[in-house]
Amino acid sequence: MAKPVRMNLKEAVAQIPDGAMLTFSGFTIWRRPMAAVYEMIRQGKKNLHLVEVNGGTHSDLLIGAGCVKIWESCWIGHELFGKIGANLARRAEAGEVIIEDYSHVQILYRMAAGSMGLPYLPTYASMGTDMLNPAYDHLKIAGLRDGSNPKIPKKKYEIVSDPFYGGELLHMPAANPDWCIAHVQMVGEEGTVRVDGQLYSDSEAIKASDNVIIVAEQVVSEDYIRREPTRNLIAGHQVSCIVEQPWGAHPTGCFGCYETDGTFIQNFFKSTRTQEGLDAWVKEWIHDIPDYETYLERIGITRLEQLRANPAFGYSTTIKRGTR
Amino acid sequence: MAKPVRMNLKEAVAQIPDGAMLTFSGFTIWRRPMAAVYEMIRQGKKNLHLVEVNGGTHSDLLIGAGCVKIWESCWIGHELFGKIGANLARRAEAGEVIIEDYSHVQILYRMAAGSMGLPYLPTYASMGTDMLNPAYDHLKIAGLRDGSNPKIPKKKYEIVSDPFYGGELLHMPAANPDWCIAHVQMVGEEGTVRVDGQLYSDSEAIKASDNVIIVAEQVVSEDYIRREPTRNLIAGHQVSCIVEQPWGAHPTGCFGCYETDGTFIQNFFKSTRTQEGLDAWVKEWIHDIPDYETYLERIGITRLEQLRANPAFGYSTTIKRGTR
Amino acid sequence: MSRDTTLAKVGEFKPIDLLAVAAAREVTDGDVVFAGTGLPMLAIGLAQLTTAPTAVCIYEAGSVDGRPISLPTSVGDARCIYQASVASGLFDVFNQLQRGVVDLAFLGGAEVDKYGNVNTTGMGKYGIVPEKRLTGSGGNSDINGLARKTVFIMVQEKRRFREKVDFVTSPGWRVPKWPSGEMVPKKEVYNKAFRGGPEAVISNMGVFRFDENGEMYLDTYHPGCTPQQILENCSFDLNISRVRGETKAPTLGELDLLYKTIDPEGIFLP
Amino acid sequence: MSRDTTLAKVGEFKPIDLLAVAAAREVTDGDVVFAGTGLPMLAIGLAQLTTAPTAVCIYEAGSVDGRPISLPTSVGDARCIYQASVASGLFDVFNQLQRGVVDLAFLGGAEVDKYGNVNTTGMGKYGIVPEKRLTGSGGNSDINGLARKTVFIMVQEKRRFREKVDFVTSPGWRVPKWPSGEMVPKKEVYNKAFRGGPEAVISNMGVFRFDENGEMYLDTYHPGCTPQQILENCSFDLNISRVRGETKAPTLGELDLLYKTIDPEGIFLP
Repeated sequence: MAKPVRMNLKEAVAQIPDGAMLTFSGFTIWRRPMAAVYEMIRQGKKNLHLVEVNGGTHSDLLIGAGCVKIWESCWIGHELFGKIGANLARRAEAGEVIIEDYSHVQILYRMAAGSMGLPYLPTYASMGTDMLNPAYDHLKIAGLRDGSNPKIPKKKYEIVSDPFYGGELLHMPAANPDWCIAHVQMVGEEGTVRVDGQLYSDSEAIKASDNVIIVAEQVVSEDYIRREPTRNLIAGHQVSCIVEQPWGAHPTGCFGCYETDGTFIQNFFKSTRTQEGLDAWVKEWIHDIPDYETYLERIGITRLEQLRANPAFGYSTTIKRGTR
Repeated sequence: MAKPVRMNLKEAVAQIPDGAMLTFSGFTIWRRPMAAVYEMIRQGKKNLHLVEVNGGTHSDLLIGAGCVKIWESCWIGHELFGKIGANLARRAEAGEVIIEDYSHVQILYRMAAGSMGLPYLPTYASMGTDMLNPAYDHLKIAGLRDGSNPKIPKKKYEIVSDPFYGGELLHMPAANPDWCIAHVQMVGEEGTVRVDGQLYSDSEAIKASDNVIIVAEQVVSEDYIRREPTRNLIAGHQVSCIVEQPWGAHPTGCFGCYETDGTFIQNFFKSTRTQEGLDAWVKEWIHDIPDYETYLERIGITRLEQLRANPAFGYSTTIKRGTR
Repeated sequence: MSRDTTLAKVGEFKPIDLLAVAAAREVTDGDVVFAGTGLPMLAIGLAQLTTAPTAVCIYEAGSVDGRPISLPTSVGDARCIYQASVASGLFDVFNQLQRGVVDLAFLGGAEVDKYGNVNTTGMGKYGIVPEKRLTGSGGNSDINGLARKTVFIMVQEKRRFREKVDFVTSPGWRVPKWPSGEMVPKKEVYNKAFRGGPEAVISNMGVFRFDENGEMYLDTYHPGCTPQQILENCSFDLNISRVRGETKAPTLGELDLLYKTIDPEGIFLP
Repeated sequence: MSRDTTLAKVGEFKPIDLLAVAAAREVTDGDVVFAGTGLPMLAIGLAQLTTAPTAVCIYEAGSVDGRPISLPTSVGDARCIYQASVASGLFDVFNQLQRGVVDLAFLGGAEVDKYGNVNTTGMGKYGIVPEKRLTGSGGNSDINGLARKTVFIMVQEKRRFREKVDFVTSPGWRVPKWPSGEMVPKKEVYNKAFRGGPEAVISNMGVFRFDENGEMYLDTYHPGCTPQQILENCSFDLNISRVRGETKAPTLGELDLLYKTIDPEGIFLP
């Protein structure tokens, strides 16, 4: 396998075809590949099939912008800055997006199985819940579990008996997304990936995916990143291409680099609860802007510096967060 | 769960009852809890049931000394310094130890399943081999798969069909050893464990076990070890007790601290191929010595300094290793 | 360190203060606690500063036993791993949960039924075109299923305390057994993985616990509330016969810790 | 960097040199290679220094794409992770193998049969009281089962090249299907996880490959050996009809690299 190719954001995103199954790095409003999401919307991607361990601002926006047909996950929202994923809610309630619901462990285990090269993983998680209600298997109801799409398993799950120690448990089928887009702090020029702070489910998402776009705050020399291989997560042969994009997770946060921009997310949440509001937001922040550099100029250095993490802690110590 | 207790080596080892199921840190001749193994022999442990991802000098010695009844694993030897585990071979060929054979992944997955709280894990590993020959299920032949020992599953494995994507694969039952003894570079005084270098299967072995003894080169303050939580492997609530024992893995190596003592292992291998030889070795190096401090004095500071790792590389740059 | 143990009077504390304090009191020292964003962070922080100094807090994004000096706004926050024992990820901490390491968890929900089944997925008709979509399960259902004890912190309204929730996101003491969906005791579904379940529901009006049959009863009512008022804000036939009296109010010392030490910036507290 | 491409003559190289060189020539540039202790380390090192500079080497103890400047004595060695991309552990690298990432692997064995089944477990009668115990499987069987191609490096003796090995440790092209144990094509057992199998066996006398039926044939004989000698050191009916000629000898440049750059201390080389 060749070493990963270095690209710019537009080139990297252009590789993703309409209808692709996608997953992402990060957790809710942390370390999401926002720059790539903006670019996907700019390029007008359609019918994307998201399978993600959890959702957040990135997926709510992508769904609002009409790029997504199927969302398989367990949660969406903006944490403190928006209590639900209002774009997903609106689109789902209008019958425009199909939701397949899992618990956190169930969808994590789908990705973990994929990352391990297994067809499924067993788990005890969330038995006795409506995520397992056969009447709520939406992909089946939509006729999508007929085997024609190799990325959609024929069954949502199985309940099986444990022949070794007794009892019952679940088998969750593997997910192997076509593409993972991961925003990370650092990548070597030959593709070695370093993630700092909590790892979320990045390892599983990246290893499960057939193609991987790494968007990094900084591209560094391989010699440098390889001085401490115990701190690295992913080797270059597991990466398809690398992109350098500073602040590329804004408005979500990036451990050690910058804070979540709560004000920005709150404004997004408030102004995009209607489709008209979302359309206006997308026009203002994506279509009226040629690229991410212009987006960052609009955010402005003053705000970005407020968000910048203090290296002693990995987070900003100057930003105002609460009401006092 | 209480924080782990700090003990000396004799106290820690004294907790392990005869007949216990045991596992260890490390890989073949690297980072094995040798000081604890010597102490187990000194205390005369009997009928131990070893379940280990792979064996090495530590288990060959423990088996030779008559402490072990069952060995479930996939490999034993001393790498370049002794091509087989001669003590296991002799004891097995005499009908004194029962071997249950797996492949590396099969036994790793048994431990991983245990670490994940699962009753089994699926895998494609080593299908179509004699490890799965029903006639070679030695624990069953010995009548030990009757369910009376909760640590021994009723079946060695299962072959199952994949209902999601087709084909067949294996289910390997979980292993949850009673005790794991792990030798590591560093532990905090409240039990946070840091492992440096290759991780081997330490995480799986520790998390699968019901009780964990951490023997560390150095005990450090929690404040210090918590400055970089991304470099730590195990939290204190997953540890039962901690022991400080510098050079405690000798003659096996310890990344960043010291080299494998190949000469010592080679001498062990050559002089213990007979039971008489092993008995004499154990008398000389264990029973005639009151403790590990005396053992280290006998090895001597000159030899230990040759083994000491150069911090730039994590291994010794002064030791003579080959024939040239 | 001695703190002011004087009980605050009605009017001297807000409902959210009592929620945090009552939740903190559910923690036993040494517990391994799974906590989510918001009130659970206040509760575990308060418990660690008072009666449970050796409790271990795990956040599902991968923070194990962190000791934040600045309150995280969510479990993915960079603040979570300050002085943590281990910073890992979901796979590690959920495997710890499944392995049986977790003693207690704090959770929330939009609706609860009398068996402690909780809905965080959607209100009204669920289906391929849902009536009203909420956030979804997250780790709520996994944690409620596999921790030894869980404590729910919820808003008390008639439409939220229901005979039957619109979607069983999180499994209580009687749960649907699939494929039939028959409601059976949780133990029959979880078998050897059964470890317990909802221990308490703490609302802005009272503290509820579960009897031998897994049915909710009123344990204590908060200062300023009455059992009758609680009945009026509950749409199932709530058992109030076992009520022990009034919920203990926050102490001035606890309020001081909450407002000055734990959330001085006013992130979750007003 | 130009190297001396003159072929060494018989007597100018040792059998082990040819083993290392022949194995190195099996590597395609860009391959992800799983290598074990000993000769495989020499082979991958030589390949990376000559025809496969971007090949990635994985050691099963957890080293991914290390660039050692001092030859490891085993895969657990501290030297393995010098300038590695990632230092992880068995669970990560074996999962990569199972995921289909590994193109090629170098393995060894005590016995081989004509389908490439290999024994590293025991000689003679296997059972609860074995006749002669060897090391056991290690990762050999996992890697042989799931890598796209594997290359075995073995000693050529009549008792080691056998009609039937005493214990099928590592699966060749025809393997036992359990529970019956019937010998079937590997693909019937592995199904969708089938990716390939033994590509070559390199002994101290020749290079062997496998035909359409998964049966071993002689591809080339080493300088100084004849097909007839090889037949005499093989206890099954070896196909020598497809032999292409003599194995290409090591070049002086390759020998120089092996002795001066890769193993200057004489760890595996004499």
